[in-house]
Amino acid sequence: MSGAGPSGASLRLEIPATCESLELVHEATVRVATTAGFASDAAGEIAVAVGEAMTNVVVHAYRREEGHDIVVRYAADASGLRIELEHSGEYPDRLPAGIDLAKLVAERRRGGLGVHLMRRLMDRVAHEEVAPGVGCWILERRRREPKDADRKGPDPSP
Amino acid sequence: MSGAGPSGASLRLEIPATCESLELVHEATVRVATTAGFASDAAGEIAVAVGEAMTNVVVHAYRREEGHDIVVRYAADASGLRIELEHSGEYPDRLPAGIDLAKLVAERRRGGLGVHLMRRLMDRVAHEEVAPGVGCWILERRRREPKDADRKGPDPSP
Amino acid sequence: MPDLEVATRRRGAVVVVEPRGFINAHTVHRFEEVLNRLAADGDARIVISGRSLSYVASAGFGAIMGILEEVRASGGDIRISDLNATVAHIFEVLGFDRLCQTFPTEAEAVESFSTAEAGGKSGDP
Amino acid sequence: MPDLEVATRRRGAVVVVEPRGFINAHTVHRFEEVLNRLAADGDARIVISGRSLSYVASAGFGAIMGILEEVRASGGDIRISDLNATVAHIFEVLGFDRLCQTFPTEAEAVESFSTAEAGGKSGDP
Ligand SMILES: Nc1ncnc2c1ncn2[C@@H]1O[C@H](COP(=O)(O)OP(=O)(O)O)[C@@H](O)[C@H]1O
Ligand SMILES: Nc1ncnc2c1ncn2[C@@H]1O[C@H](COP(=O)(O)OP(=O)(O)O)[C@@H](O)[C@H]1O
Repeated sequence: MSGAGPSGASLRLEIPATCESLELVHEATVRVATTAGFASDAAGEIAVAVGEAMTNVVVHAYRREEGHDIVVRYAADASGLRIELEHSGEYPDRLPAGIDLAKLVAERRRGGLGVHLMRRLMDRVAHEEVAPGVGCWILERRRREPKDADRKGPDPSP
Repeated sequence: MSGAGPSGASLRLEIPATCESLELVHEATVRVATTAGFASDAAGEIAVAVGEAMTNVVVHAYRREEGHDIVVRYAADASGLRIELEHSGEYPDRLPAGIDLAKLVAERRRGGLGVHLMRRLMDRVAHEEVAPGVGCWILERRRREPKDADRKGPDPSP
Repeated sequence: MPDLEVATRRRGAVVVVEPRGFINAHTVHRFEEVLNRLAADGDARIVISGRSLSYVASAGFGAIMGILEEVRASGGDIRISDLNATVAHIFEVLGFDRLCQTFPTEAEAVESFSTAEAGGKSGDP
Repeated sequence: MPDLEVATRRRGAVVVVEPRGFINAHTVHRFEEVLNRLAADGDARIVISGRSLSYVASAGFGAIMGILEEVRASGGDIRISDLNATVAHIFEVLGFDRLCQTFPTEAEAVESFSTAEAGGKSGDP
């Protein structure tokens, strides 16, 4: 068992990698972020970003196959909140680039927004190979003073 | 990573053993129990019982010391839901016996209800030494047909 | 979204305490503070309305147990109203239904203090 | 407590869709079914009321993207109302505020279909 984070907002969650698990992770994320001092708007946004990463794992990494787990780790400190989602499914060589919403609509696409949304809601989004065959989404959100002034996030609008 | 439970309602949670963590575990328990098919009343009761076990760990096992973690594991199957809470703090040789509420009130006691409440809400409550120095609360609640008919639980009223 | 806020209001000689949120070992101190202050001030006729309570762990019942004797010794009582199904069930399995009277509504609980000073029968067993 | 229920109601020539709960990859199929059925039936004037929505993941926006061209091709549109702060912010960072008009209230969104047939400016940018 690892030690608790400085603000008490540390948590490790191991859960079946299914869409059914998304809401439990959403609720846990809202509570961890709130406990770590984020306002409820910001906590909701962080939870949506974590949900996008988890959906990516369920849908793309494990292709909706049953029987896989995902590990979600939260760590809060004075600078902000970091969330890692570890899995042993497929992962992309590089993250999808920015999106062209009008083009997606013209093509009647129903997806392609996930990574883009994560990037817009978080200060850092990365996917790393942390061990052979083990991929990890890393999401970070810094505290903003005063009270989330820059609500648009750090990613300049394309 | 362990495999998913048969109904998908499996989860492993590792979290600082603090009172602040109680609500996150409560919410997670409600969701796991609901996902496992329990009605919302029953899910609320199971979550309260899990909260009592966790409070016992925070207050009695770790005496409110900081820096300790607790591991909560959920496993659902056709017969019901089993929750284990593992810790490396103090644990009792045997569980406290039944309570005399009038006597506790006369003595102006503000506690002593925790284990009793767990027993009344769950079908099985036990505390075991699962490894040297590692204690584990085990709580089980069976599904009842039809729809939780016997809401009083299995423990005969004292 | 605070985990627990405890509102109080006066209804004649009765004080209504309405905890909003949930009561567990983390939040109970706010509930306890309010009850202790009422007991210390001699505000002995207390109705606890469960209308805005999502759940109560044993710590919340402990807070009531801790002042019940004192309140009754000064001629008052603690009566309960508006419990949701989960809280009502916990109330019952702990035996609190034999310790404190419960009523379906706050109005009935408040009214019970004027009709009979003490020891009436439960309006909602 | 269902995760998502999707209510629909008619307001003149407009259909109001009110998803209650949250939309993520687990629940989106119910939202998608309703939108697809409306598009297939030629019910092309659609207002999505966010009044009872707690949050929407990208899957929910995908469901709208998937039918928007078809709805517009048949002379209709999808307009949005009553977004909470979190949903409004996600709507904006995805660029949906440049794709669909939003309105503070359902009544204004419904009304907008009778004042200008298409392409008006956003009432709540
Ligand atoms: N883990 C992954 N493994 C393989 N391909 C991926 C992965 N994640 C994303 N992709 C590719 O990038 C595209 C966009 O991903 P994403 O932004 O998550 O959109 P979506 O919301 O549709 O999943 C996907 O359609 C897929 O082709
Ligand atoms: N883990 C433990 N270690 C040591 N003593 C314990 C432990 N759990 C319970 N006890 C003893 O049993 C009593 C009753 O416990 P419990 O039913 O949990 O009541 P409470 O709600 O006051 O914690 C405690 O006051 C304590 O003396």
